[in-house]
Amino acid sequence: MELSKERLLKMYEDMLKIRLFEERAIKLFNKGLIRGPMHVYIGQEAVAVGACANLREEDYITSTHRGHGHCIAKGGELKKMTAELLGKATGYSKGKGGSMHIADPEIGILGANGIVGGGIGIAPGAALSAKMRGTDQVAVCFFGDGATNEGIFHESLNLAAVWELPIVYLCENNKYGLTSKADEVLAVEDVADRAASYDIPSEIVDGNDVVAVYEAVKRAVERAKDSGGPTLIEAKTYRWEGHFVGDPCVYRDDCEVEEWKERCPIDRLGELLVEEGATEEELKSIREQIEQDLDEAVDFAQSSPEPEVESIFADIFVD
Amino acid sequence: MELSKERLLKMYEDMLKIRLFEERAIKLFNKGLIRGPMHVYIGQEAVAVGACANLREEDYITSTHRGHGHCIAKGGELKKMTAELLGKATGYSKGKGGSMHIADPEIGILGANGIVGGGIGIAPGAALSAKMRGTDQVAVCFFGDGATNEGIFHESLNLAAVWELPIVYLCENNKYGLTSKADEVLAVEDVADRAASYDIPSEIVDGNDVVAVYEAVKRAVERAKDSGGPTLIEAKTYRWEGHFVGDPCVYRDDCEVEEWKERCPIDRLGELLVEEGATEEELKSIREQIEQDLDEAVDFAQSSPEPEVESIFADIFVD
Amino acid sequence: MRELSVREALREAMREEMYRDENVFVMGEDITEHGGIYGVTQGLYDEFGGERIRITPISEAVIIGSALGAAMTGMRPIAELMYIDFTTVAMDQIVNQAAKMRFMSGGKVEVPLVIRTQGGGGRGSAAQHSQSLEAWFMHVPGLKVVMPSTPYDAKGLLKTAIRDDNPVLFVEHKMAYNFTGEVPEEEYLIPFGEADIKREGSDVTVIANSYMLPRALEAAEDMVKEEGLSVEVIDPLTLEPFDEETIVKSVAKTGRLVVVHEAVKRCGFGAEIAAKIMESEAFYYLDAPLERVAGMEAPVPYNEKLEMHGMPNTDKIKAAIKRSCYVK
Amino acid sequence: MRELSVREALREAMREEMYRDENVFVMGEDITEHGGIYGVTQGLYDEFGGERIRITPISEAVIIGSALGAAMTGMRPIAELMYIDFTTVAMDQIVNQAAKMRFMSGGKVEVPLVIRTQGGGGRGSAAQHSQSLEAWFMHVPGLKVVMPSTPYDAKGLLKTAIRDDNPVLFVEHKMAYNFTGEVPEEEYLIPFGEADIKREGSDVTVIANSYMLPRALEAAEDMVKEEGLSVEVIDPLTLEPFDEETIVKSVAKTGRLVVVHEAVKRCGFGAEIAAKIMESEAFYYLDAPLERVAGMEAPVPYNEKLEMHGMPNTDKIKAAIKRSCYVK
Ligand SMILES: Cc1ncc(C[n+]2csc(CCOP(=O)(O)OP(=O)(O)O)c2C)c(N)n1
Ligand SMILES: Cc1ncc(C[n+]2csc(CCOP(=O)(O)OP(=O)(O)O)c2C)c(N)n1
Ligand SMILES: [Mg+2]
Ligand SMILES: [Mg+2]
Repeated sequence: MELSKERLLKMYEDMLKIRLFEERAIKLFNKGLIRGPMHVYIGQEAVAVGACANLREEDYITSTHRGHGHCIAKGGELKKMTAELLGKATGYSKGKGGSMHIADPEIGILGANGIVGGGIGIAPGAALSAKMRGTDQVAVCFFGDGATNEGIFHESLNLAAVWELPIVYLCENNKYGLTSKADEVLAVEDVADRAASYDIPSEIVDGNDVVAVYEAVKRAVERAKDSGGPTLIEAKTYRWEGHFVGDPCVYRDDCEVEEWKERCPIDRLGELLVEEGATEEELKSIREQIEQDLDEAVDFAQSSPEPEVESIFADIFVD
Repeated sequence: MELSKERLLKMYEDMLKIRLFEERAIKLFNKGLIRGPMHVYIGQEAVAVGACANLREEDYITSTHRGHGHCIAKGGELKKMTAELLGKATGYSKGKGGSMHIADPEIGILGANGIVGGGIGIAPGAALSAKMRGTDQVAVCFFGDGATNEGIFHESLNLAAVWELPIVYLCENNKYGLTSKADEVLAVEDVADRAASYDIPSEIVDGNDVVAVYEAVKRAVERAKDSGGPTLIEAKTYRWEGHFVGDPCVYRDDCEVEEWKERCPIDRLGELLVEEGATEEELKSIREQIEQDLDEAVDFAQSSPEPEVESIFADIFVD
Repeated sequence: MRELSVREALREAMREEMYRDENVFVMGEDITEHGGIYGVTQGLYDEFGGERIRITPISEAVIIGSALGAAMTGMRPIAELMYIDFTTVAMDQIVNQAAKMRFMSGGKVEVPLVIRTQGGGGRGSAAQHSQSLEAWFMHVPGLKVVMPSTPYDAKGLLKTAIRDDNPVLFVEHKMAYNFTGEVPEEEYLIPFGEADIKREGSDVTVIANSYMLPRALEAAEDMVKEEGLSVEVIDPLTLEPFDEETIVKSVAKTGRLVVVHEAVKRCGFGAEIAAKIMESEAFYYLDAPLERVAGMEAPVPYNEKLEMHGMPNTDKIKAAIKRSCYVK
Repeated sequence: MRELSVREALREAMREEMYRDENVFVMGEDITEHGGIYGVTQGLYDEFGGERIRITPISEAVIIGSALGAAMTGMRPIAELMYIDFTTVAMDQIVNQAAKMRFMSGGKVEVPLVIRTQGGGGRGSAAQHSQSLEAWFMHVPGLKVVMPSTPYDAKGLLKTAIRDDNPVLFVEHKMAYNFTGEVPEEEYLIPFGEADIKREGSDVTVIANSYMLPRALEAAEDMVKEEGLSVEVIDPLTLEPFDEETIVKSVAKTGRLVVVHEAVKRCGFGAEIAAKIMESEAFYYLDAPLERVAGMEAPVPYNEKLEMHGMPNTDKIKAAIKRSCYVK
């Protein structure tokens, strides 16, 4: 095991932070405090965390409609995220963006995105910029299986391959795109096969195994920094909740969900940590700390002011 | 040789018809009688003819900005084509479309297209329609190497694969997309490799060998009729002229052009025909007949009336 | 008479047309078991099966492209784009292909294609899921643009759209699916290009459609009570073709015109109406300048207060009516 | 003063800005050896090399997407879309991403992105290569829209666009690249949002830009000679931001307004100007209804006579001026 216990504990903490954040978000949503569609990341935590464990603050990510996990894994602040979900002036986007538009460019988060494939178009630009500016920054582009059927996926990978950009394409194949089963709408079983269209390396990884994700992305990031160009990684995973909060999930059966719950990425890492010598106490205290941080984040968000209505005209243009 | 001498002669005639049509078109263009950009098909004749030799009137094709050859191969009328190039009321589109919009839906030509990839989006719809109506019609979708970098290429092949549509995707890889060299902008050497993204069969064929094209498309058409779904065929070929008439061709050198001229698809078929017992006389008389038909077509076009200006408001909607 | 919701009315229109004509079919994302993201196709998959209620990949460009190809070759597809905001990934196929195909071919093809989509704000869906983009499509010759508000209109117009041999963009509103209203059992169609006077009045004309129509009607009600003003409210129903005559006649009577739309004001359809009015005899009847009540010139914000601030509402319509009538 | 063509002026603007700021670069199809389909970037590839004059695949959506990503992270890309008609394959990245990114992030990002493109008819390029679509982008908050006509304006405005920290759609005209005019050697910038009075006059105001500007000026010339009318011609230069003040002032003086644009009349920018005029004090100064001279409501046809018939021209502008002034 290359990863130290400390690093594994940090991953555990981040994954749990995502899980618990999403649980809070669902509660807030069900209380009617969150508007619009909200997509939670529960079940997929190992992907965001395993990937971002390879990144520095200055590296970039682009995210999706299901973006809370990516944001937390890249270092996003719970307070600002929660405040954004509640549409508050103190939120990441001053309440203008909501769940699908959380961004923190200062730490390389180039935005969640409401358009399937939207971020896939943007990511190679960040990688190009890094390359042109001569830095060793890399970009990780997160997207779902469904997004790989959008034309922009193809254009983006082709461009990145031709320009040999420092970018990692990370597909989270959770078997569904909204209500459509991947095998109904996706012509290949493994998205990774699509790398052949761009003559780039690809890898399939167990998306519920944070260490496996970490290692695959590590190889890809190293390749990227080494002027080796893009890599396509497919992480096989599953979302436990519906597509959006409130989804009746008529398109899948409960057994499937239960099966995947048994492969919980967080429990799995917990077990590994125990093997590595972590105590149940340690893990419990991590959880408690997160719960406390989340209490604070929710308090912060709830007690924060709404934006002034005049602010609708701010932030459209740089003056 | 599965193909009879008669069929080969017909192919020879069609290929020569395309070649001589394009030569006339260039002359008319240089006389200032044709407006807008015009893209000629010289050098690629074997692809259109080899492919369309497998099709019946009721089968469909979608074409491109470089569409004259496809149109002739599918049975388009020289008079109406020439008249359209000259913008006359007797042209295929009554002078409204010009070179990039020749269509003859009655014989399955669903249109040339000014948008790179435009027809790639439409073709699966024709195949779907055939399938839903329970006919055994097939669609052949022509496009260039450059077009395979447009997102619609990807969406179309994925859809056709998932729906198992009776369609043949026929990429004419002529090494350039306008002024860009395929290897500068296309991440794979062989477009055929892109079939892997859709789990469909593919084939690479010498696009200057009409018999090879014929046979490859034959297999694909049979598969399509047999509910075997789409095939991607890549025909390696070359355009002798510039991208558009008037192109200074600064992006390629003359040697390359000369090399490819030595692989002239028409001469090659001519030689084969001679081997098969055709006489030079026969071939000559084919040429003479075509020249005569083209004389007539040009006369027809030139003596045809211009459309009435009021006709600008006709043909927008079906009343 | 029985009451239906807009959602039910739309579903019934498709159902009836699918029984009437076997070439009619529906394709789009999530329209099968789930019944579409706003439930419009619910039940149709069970009734007609996956051949005629076709789930597609998330590939909007080829959804429209393949629907177009099918329409050119004998079918009558209804293609659903989940949000009008997603027309942006299918614009070539809508604008350069479907709209112009007949013209470019010199009238050789027919394109009986319906694109159903929905737009508008009000649910906190933020900047990429709340736009009102109908004006873009009005700017494209070759497309018809339909935007119903009531269940009755939704059903009758959708049936007309399905029978039309031209590409029709049919724009629903996410907040209007639950609107209810009377819908007869008997078959009826609503012709394109005939505006509907939803309420007669003599002092001022208000044009409003989609989600804004009920707001305009409410404002009209209030104006009688509060100011004794008699407000005529007209729903154009179809933006292309556009029934200029009914509006000019109304303005000839009232001398005042307020146009309401949710889309961003700049270059929205209110601008076109302003120009049309100026170019018509109505210009000479106008006793006050035209008023536009429209979406603010900002992306749609997530926060509810901000979002509501940016959208037209009953109060803003009332204020515009009063300005138009020089009532303080 | 030396004379340049619009093509040369644009090239010079890019060249100067690339020397001034190493983060400025150009990307697009066919812009290297060939110098772009209309020759605007000719020579720049030799001068700056393939890193800063980047040829792209035929992938317009990711051209804009990656330019946006680069703009968000410290670069200042100029992305070329060969024809404005091809914005249709990149609309999501332009409209949902670039235009709204700053707003959606609550002002956290800057998007110094220039999208250069060209549009318009006159060359027989037919329905998919001849559109004028600027009104679409005016309808999208978050985009600036620039449309120059003269070499002087082209250069000064493009330099301003490159230095602007917001997404700018810069629309050239295929028939205007050879227009020549004076361009000083010294550096200058032209601010956005300030219309330019190209010719002063007192009887009627004509608004025209891009390829229509010379037509309007010619019509103005003729009107003096033929009818003794004094025509003021204004080029807005930027459509967003739009200089309403200059136009209102002019109309206050002349009492008459003719708007000329090549785009399809319905929902073109002339409609917006009509509405703006109605909503401003200018409404009260108007002595005649506004006239629009615009593209006909049809796809652009290939045939020359048809194409010319569909486009505005000097005679049509003259006729509109005369109607506006009630001259028979
Ligand atoms: C262009 C576009 N089309 C459709 C949608 C609606 N939509 C939102 S999420 C989604 C499913 C995406 O599936 P996938 O990429 O697999 O991501 P997942 O939700 O599984 O994380 C769809 C269809 C959208 N937002 N944008
Ligand atoms: C969407 C779009 N982008 C760009 C163009 C301009 N254009 C016309 S043809 C062409 C090259 C196409 O290359 P390829 O597909 O290889 O076909 P070929 O010309 O080689 O036959 C380009 C870039 C266009 N017409 N449409
Ligand atoms: Mg998924
Ligand atoms: Mg090519």
